[in-house]
Amino acid sequence: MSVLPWLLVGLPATAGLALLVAGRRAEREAAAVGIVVAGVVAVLAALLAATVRGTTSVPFLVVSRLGLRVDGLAALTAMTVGVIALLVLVVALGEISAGRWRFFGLMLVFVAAVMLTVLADDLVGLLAGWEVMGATSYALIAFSWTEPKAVTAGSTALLTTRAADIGLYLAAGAALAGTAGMGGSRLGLSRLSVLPSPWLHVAAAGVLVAAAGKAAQLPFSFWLSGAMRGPSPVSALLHSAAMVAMGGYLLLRLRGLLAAAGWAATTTAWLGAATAVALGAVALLQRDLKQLLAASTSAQLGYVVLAAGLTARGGAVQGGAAQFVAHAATKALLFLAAGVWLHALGTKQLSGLVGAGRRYRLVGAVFTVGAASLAGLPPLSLWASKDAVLAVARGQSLPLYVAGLAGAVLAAGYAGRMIGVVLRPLPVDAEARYDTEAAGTRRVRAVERLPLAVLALAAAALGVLELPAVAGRLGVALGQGDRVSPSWGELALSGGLAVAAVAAAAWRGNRVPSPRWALSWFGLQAAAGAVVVRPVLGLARLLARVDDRLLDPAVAGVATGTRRAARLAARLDDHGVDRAVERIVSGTRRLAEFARRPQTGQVHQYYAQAAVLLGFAVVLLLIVR
Amino acid sequence: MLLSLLVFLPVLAAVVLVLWRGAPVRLVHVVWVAVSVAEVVGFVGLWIAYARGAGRSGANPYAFDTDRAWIPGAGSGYHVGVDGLSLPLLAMTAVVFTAAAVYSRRESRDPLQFAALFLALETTCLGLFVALDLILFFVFFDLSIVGMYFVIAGWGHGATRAASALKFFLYTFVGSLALLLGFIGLYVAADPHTFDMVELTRQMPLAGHGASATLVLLAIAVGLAVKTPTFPFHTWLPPAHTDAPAAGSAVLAGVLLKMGTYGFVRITMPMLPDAWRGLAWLFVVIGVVSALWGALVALAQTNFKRMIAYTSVNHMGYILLAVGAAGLLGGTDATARSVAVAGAIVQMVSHGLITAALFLLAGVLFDRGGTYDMDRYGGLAAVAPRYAALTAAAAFASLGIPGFSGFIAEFQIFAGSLPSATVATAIAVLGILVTAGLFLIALQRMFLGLRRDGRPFADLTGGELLAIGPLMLLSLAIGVFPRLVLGVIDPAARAVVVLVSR
Amino acid sequence: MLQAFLVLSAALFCVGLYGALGQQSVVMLMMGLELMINGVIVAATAFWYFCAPAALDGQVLVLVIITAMTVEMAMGFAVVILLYRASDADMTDSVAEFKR
Amino acid sequence: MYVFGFAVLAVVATAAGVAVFVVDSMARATFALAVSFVAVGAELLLLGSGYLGVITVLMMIMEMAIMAVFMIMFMMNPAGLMPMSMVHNKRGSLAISLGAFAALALGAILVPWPDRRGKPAGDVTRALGESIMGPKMLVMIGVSAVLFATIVSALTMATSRGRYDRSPSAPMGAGD
Amino acid sequence: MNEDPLALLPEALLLVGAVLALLTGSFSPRDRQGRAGVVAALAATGSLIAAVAAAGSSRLVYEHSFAIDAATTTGRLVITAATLLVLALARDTVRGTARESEFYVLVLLASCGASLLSGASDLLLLLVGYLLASIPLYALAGWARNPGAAEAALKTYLLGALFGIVMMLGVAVLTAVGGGQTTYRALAAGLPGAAQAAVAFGVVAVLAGLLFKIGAVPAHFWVPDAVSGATVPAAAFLTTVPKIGGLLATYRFVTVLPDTLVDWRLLVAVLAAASMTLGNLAAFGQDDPKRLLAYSTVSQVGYLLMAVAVAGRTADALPALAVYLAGYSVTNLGAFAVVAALPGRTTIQAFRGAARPHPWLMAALLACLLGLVGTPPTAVFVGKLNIFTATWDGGMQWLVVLAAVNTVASLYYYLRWLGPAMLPTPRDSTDLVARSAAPVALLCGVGALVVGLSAAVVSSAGFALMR
Repeated sequence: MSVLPWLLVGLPATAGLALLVAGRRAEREAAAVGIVVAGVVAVLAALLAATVRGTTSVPFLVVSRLGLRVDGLAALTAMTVGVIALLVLVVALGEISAGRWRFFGLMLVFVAAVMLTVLADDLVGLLAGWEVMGATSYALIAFSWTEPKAVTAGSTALLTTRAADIGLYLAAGAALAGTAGMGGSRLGLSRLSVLPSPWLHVAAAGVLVAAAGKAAQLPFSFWLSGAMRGPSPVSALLHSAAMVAMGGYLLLRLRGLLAAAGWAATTTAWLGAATAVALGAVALLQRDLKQLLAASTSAQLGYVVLAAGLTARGGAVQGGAAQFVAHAATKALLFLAAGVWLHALGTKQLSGLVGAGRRYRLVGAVFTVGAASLAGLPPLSLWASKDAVLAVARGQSLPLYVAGLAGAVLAAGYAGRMIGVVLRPLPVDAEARYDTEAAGTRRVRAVERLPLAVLALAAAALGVLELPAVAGRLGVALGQGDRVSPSWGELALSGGLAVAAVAAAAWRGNRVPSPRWALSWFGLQAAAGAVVVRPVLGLARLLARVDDRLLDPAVAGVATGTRRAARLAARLDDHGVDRAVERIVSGTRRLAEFARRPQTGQVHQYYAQAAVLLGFAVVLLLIVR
Repeated sequence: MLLSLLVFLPVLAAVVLVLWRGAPVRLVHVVWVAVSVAEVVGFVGLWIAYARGAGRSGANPYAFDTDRAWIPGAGSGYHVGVDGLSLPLLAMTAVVFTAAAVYSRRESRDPLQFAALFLALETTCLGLFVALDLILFFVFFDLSIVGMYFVIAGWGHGATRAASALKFFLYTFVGSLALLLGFIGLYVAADPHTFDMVELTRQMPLAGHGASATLVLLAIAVGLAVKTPTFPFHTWLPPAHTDAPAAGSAVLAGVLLKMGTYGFVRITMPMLPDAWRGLAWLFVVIGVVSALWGALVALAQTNFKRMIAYTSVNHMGYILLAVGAAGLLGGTDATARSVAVAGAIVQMVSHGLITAALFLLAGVLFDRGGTYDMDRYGGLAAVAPRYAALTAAAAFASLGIPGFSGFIAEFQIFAGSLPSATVATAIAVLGILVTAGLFLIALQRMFLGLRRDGRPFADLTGGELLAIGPLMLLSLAIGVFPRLVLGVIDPAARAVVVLVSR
Repeated sequence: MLQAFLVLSAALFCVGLYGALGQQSVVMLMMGLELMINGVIVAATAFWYFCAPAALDGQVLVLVIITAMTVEMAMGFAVVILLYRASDADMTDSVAEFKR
Repeated sequence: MYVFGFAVLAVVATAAGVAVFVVDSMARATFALAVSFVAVGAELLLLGSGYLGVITVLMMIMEMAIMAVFMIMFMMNPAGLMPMSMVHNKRGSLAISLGAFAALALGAILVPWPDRRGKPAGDVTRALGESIMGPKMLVMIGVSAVLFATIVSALTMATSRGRYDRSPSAPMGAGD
Repeated sequence: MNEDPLALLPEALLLVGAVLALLTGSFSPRDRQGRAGVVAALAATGSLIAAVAAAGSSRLVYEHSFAIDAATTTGRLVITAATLLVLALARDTVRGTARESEFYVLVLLASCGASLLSGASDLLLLLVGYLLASIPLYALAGWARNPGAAEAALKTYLLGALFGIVMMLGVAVLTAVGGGQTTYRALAAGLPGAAQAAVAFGVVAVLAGLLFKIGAVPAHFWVPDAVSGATVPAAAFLTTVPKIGGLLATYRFVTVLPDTLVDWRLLVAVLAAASMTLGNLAAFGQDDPKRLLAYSTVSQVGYLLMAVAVAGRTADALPALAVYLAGYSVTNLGAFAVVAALPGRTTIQAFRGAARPHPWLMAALLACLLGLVGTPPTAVFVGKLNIFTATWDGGMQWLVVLAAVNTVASLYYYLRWLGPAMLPTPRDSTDLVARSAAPVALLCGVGALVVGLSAAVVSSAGFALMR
């Protein structure tokens, strides 16, 4: 097979690492390198999608080669990632003015990791891409490393997703266990769905947990909230086509495994639906635009997850993929636009952005298109893709369908709020509401406009993916034979609901309350803190104390600063090595004192002792034969 | 012969240096580095030759085999040789010592003796990994303790260094005696009596002697566990590291700890297979406890070097988990177990490289700031970007991010151990989360945020970069192209699994 | 009859032992040792006479014991002189500089 | 007669032995010791060892003479005639020696000693002489070496001056 | 015939050398007494050569009263070599003193006695060897003629006399119950049928004397006090040469004993355990290096006795004993030589920082002290390894474990001395270095290492002799 898939991973990785190693010396060339490479990657991805199908692998571990597999889903995803990454990097030219070597370097490595995740054909490669993606996301979110909050947010993101990643490690073990005695690449993704019983469930659970963590599904959603501390281009890429979306993608790709495990598919579907509803509600009640978008990411990806979990009527992979792509374009657009405003106006508070769409009309226009798509307004992209998923859901379970529909209404609600806010007339005190985060530039750079326009076009037009002819072919490409199209009734229902909700929200949107539970995303982070982080830290401190007690001579030694090395040994047991050893040592010392007592210096006592001991020796010989 | 020459070249150089007392300091360092580099070249060459099948004869699994009488009365000989198990460790040893040599360019306290001591220490470490005779193994084991004692006591820092050194010495020496008792048990059980490892592996002298085999195994295991160190025996490690000089710590953690884990794979598993299988659950439990205990205690540290020291306990715990799981035969196939063992071996190499780098970096920290207390720093990334970047890379490598060797090791350990020790592995794998957390906290404390004070903090010098950079590059190379090492490790791991399953 | 001689030997030996243990003066202590040897001589001779008179090993043994007694006593006196000259002492109790 | 002789001599030997540590002057103690030895010498005669008995008596007499001289020369209790009680750990000594006696006597009586084998040679003294010049020659060579060593050792310790120190006020030894 | 006059040539040379040295000394002026030393050294060298020449045979001479075999040869070689080292070591201390030649004579006589002990196969000869090896020791201990030396001599003498008497009684009893003859050959035939109580008493009584010679519990009391009071060379001699003869004699003696009658193995094992434990524990708090080494020798005897305890059970016992003895001798002498080489440093605290001014001496001390611990690759390690394996093989695993524990404990006090010595210190030391002790120390240090490293040569030679 061709070298193309490898290039897709290797090129950005190499270029990114080169930038990172070169450091500040590459500051000037960094942006150019980044964009050119991203461009090449986008082209290559498109080329890949157009031409290549199949598997390629190199020897890696003894039980598993490192393989890349290009199928319809992977090709589509890779292309999406490539294009959006390119557009985001272009926009970033305007926003990132210092530390470009670091930004573009990390971004390229990130893209490489995403590509590896997308294409990986086995758990090693998948996990490699998966974890590097997490690590680079840490560095990207914490890009402004002098701000403790940004750094903490990065740490939270990495730790949360890594906690979920453990699932993949377990899945790998299960794969190895379930293929005992078999040859070949035992960690291949395609083998997961045919694992024998206990291991199948372990693998399914592991994959589900890992994906839920990355996709910010319940209960892991909170990391996404903090991740907004990163620069807007980072958010735009992380939350649209990469990182978060990868969780959904993985589930789509491994839907066979979920289906084979049975319960896993159902759980997945319900997880997606629940997240769509819960995080939709959270999004509706935010005050901060980026927080709103973040919550909506979770909610929208809920539909991808839902799609992955659907098994009835041949599944919903086509709808999920469409939802994935449409959401990627839409969300990238919205984040970039939010970033542009943040950059220009210095605020991301909804209250501060009132009328922003009128101040910067192009941005306002594309933002509105994006928001409308997000709202599921016909005939925009997300309307169609969501309904494709929901149609299958209805075939499987009515409650699931209802939940999905509720999520859609909520989505229309928060999208409507955004539209209402940005399209409202500029208030007189607008200037006073700006610059809440940082001093804005009050200027939108030309370089930012083109990508926004492209994305807006995509967000609007990707609905074509649901045109019957396109959708059918897409379904075939994705390996879905018989596809259930949403009925006109369903389409009308969701469209109608969306219109109504948007209208309502745009009208009353500024009166929406922001309860604490919504602002804190159900207090998930606090809960994680209380249930996991603090106990672990407490346990760590406790264990450290135990450990120190056990070995405190060094500590105590530092404190007392005794200098006389001749007394080392004495100090060793004065302060104790550890309890047991200390007792042994002090016991030995006592014994040692005792051992010197016979040596009295008095000959007659030597005589007496020797006589008695010799007597004992005779007795010993007499008694023991 | 060639192998022996490579092993003893450093100590010969040390003798020359000591005898040549008036040598200028610069020249001493040049000699030291040159010899170290020569060792690296030598062992890489040996590796390539081995991979091509050179140096082997007949069915002997060991290449470059030399077997001479030494203490014939006690059935002990000078028997050395290499295989896929020892070669990676030998190369890693040579590399770590080279890094230590390059790093120590500016050692001002008795540089000549320092160099000589390290060269001698290098011979003991190399010797241990080539030894195919238990007594030879033991000799090198003990000599390494003596050498390291002087490194810590003589060139360490802190008022407690002598106490720490003594503690290190006492602990590990006690361990070594338990080891010796176990060896004697093996020797006596063999017929004819012998300390020869190849012969003992062939004979499995205590097979079928339930209780005595278990006792012998426990004796050896205690000795090795102290050195490794695993959970209840690890308390010597943090003070020893805290007070040791940077190069000493790098060697101690990078190389000396591997002596323990290497012993498990080289001695206990092949020679006492049934006892090992009987006690495998114990090693798994100790591995899991060590991994979590080390990670959690490290999480609570504020002293950078102590923190790294505790992460060593964590990483060694994984190795124990893997070798223990390889002894649980139920429900798995040999290949899965060999994955665990291969992971353990890669982990030895990987941990050697990464931890050596981290300790050298800690040395830089102490050199600039005079303390390891992470809270005394902050925002260093602004003034020392190269240092920050390299430390961050090392930290991520240590926490097992793919791309570096640690991932290859830990992935194989977890994947390979899970089939036989499912619950234990599922618990142990939580360790990667804790290590991630602690390294992130450490990075945040030292490098990120705003600077706490305006004290100058010079970035890495070229020399330091030259010492530490190659370690990370090697880790990266193994992480991206694991076949580099797995090519020899895999067969060795399979062989171990076959031996332990007998 | 052997038993009678052995009891005598034991008596002499133990009287000597009592002296060796209880006397402070070095010379008196040596007298105790002599008495012990005395007992040994009786025992050795009795053993020879009553057990294996044909072999002369017992006789030679007695001879060696007597020699030993002589040389030990000679050495004893030499030590006493040394002690007296060097430390101005003749009691064991006063010569206990080294202990523990 | 034989038994009576043995008994008398035994009582004398033991009593004199006890007297050594009971009498209150060193001179008397020396005398008592000599008496004990003479009695033992006589017992040896009863055991058919005329030669050994005689040399025992002679040796002891010589030794006692030397001892007497010694006491006069060196003892803290000059003249050796003063009453004295220089005893320590009396109770312990008594306990140990009585215990030892009980054990030894018990053993002496209870142990089944081997039966007598063979008879003494006609002339024991001559046979002894032949033995030490014959089979036991090495022992006797060794004894001569012991005697040589004793002379050198005793002189090394006892002489106040080395061969080279002529003046009485010379330091006593190299170690001073 | 076995009355081979040349059979005891090595011992005879020592004896004749003693006489000649005395004569040479008598006819030499005070500042020329070194000649006597030369004579003594020549005699010892001659004895060494004679011993080498006599090696390889295995026979009993003088009516089975003296064995010439591997053990004897080992004893002769090690004893004469150690004697030579002591003669060299003593030069600083004795040169020019009034009793210089007497020192040499006494050393030769005691060596002769030790040599006799190592070959004695007759209880009578054992007694004679005991006397010959003991009497010069009293004089050597008191050689310095100061109060300390007097005390040393007194204590050595009094304990030696008591244990000698007990030993004589034991010889009498064993002879009686063993058939009336004193040769081991006769005893080996006669003892199995003897009364148990009598044998038990006899064994303990004879062992008592031997224990005094080797300085083992319960006859160890003289060792620390004598070493503290004696001059360093004398102390080195006291703790080395008699032990060699004594241990070989003990080995030879116990092999005569029937296994069935009394459990002498257990007794020896208990004594070994007690010696090593007591010696180690008592050494813990010592500040005087001499006294510390004295206790350490007590513990070393404990390890050596392990080989005796398994005598006959395993073929490795004797070779192990021989190897350990050789290693112990050179190592122990080396440690004492370092003490002698730095006469100004009389406490272990005074050794602090000595590595700076005296790197080579401290390197020798390092080799010797770690050697005494049993750290590879020193000679004692090889010995210890052999003894441990032999003891384990002989079925006394508990003793091996105890010995290992003791080895650990011993680290404590050796490091208490060694550790500070290696540390840098600002102390300006312009202390005296004894001229002839220092080379001996180095020689021993190197020897300890070389013997350990070339264990192949040494022990294969040893084993070739033994088997």
